[in-house]
Amino acid sequence: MIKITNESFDLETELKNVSSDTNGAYSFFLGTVRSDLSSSNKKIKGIYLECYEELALVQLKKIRGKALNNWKLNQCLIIHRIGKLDLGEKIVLVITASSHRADAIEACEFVIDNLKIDVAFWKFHLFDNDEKEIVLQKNFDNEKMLKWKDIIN
Amino acid sequence: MIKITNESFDLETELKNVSSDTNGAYSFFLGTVRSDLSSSNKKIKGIYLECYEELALVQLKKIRGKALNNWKLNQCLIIHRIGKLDLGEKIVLVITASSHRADAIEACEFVIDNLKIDVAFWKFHLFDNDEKEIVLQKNFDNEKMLKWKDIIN
Amino acid sequence: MNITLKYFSWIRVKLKKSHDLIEFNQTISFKELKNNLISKDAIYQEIFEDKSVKFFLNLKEIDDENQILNNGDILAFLPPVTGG
Amino acid sequence: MNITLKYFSWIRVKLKKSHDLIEFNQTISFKELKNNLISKDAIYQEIFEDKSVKFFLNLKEIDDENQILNNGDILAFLPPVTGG
Repeated sequence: MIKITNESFDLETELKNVSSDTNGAYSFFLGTVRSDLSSSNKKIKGIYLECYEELALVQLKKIRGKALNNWKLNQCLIIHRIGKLDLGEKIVLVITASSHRADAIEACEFVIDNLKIDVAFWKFHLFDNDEKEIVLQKNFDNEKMLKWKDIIN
Repeated sequence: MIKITNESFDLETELKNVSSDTNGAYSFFLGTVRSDLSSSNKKIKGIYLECYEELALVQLKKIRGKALNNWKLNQCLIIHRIGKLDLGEKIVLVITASSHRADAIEACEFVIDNLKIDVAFWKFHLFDNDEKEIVLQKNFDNEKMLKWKDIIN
Repeated sequence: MNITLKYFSWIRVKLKKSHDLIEFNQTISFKELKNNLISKDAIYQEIFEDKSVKFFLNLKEIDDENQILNNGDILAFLPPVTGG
Repeated sequence: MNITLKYFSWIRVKLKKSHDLIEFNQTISFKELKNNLISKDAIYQEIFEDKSVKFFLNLKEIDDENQILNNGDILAFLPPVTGG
């Protein structure tokens, strides 16, 4: 299940979407809007998320497929918000469900690592006076993805 | 926050307990009752969780302390159910919250790995005729814990 | 033939538009389109020189500059992504 | 002096009780308690011979058999745990 949406989501509802008593382990990654500083040390008041939806859906499907192929998962759910988000709001949710925890945990980390560098979303910091600042990609995210190179088919 | 309880828990409520806009990343591990087979291949109808509560609380505090010491976490929540649980019911929840995802994800995995081998809970499989079967510790859980030996102080 | 250009992130901000519909009298390659755009507006020079920008033709990344564009194609300009 | 024994998991099931309160006229060591229990009931032989069983005195694991037990102490018998 993949969703790109303007609206927030509820963890219990999303858990129900992947629930089954064949699952014993669920790993969740939840990303939220952190009270961050701009490049010029100004406090942000929220973020704006731009998306090339048609492409992002294809890219998310591909990542989900890799997760399902490389780990023993019963379910893999990915939700990503777009548009304007306030501080503390939910941005992204990944849930992986498996019989055993090792698969669920590792696959969930893979999905969020891959999403960070390969899916057509762009973040902007928002400031009080309707000012925007483009958020730059972090080297860390590219480096973190390298760890999966030998694991993923 | 550590809780050992007879009652189920709600993911949104527990998220609120650790929410702050200094967090950008939350990692959850949720364990549930899997429709398992007994040692004699009989389908279980639920589980019973026994606990030495006074000791388990001390042990959980210790694990939580290690997580907070070894990773940059803002929060670490652990909830564990006790008593009789039906198929599909929630057993355990770990939430770690951090500014960045790497810390949250790794610490969450550490907590559940450590909990599995070092906290005074015991599982029993339940069958239709009030029969019980003791669940044995898995070698896998002890082996998985080894990976943290060089990481944790 | 018509080709839609879609701009994202700093490219959209810099060009002050999210898309363009451009017309050509004949089929052209990605490389020819690139040179055509650069000749019309110097901003494109910066975009095409930035090695971190990726180009997706009908949702597939372009890996050959000589790829031919067809009527109705959608070409997207993608700076490094920052979702999640 | 009184010592409380707490039994868990298969030990509780095997002994058919979750705890015992035992009385001694004088201080004893863990080792002496062990021998005393084994002499009263052969089931304890099995328990003490099982290397996977851990013994916690007042919530701390016993690492020395000669440890002295005191009045009011709580000694818990813990098979390998299986929570989570």
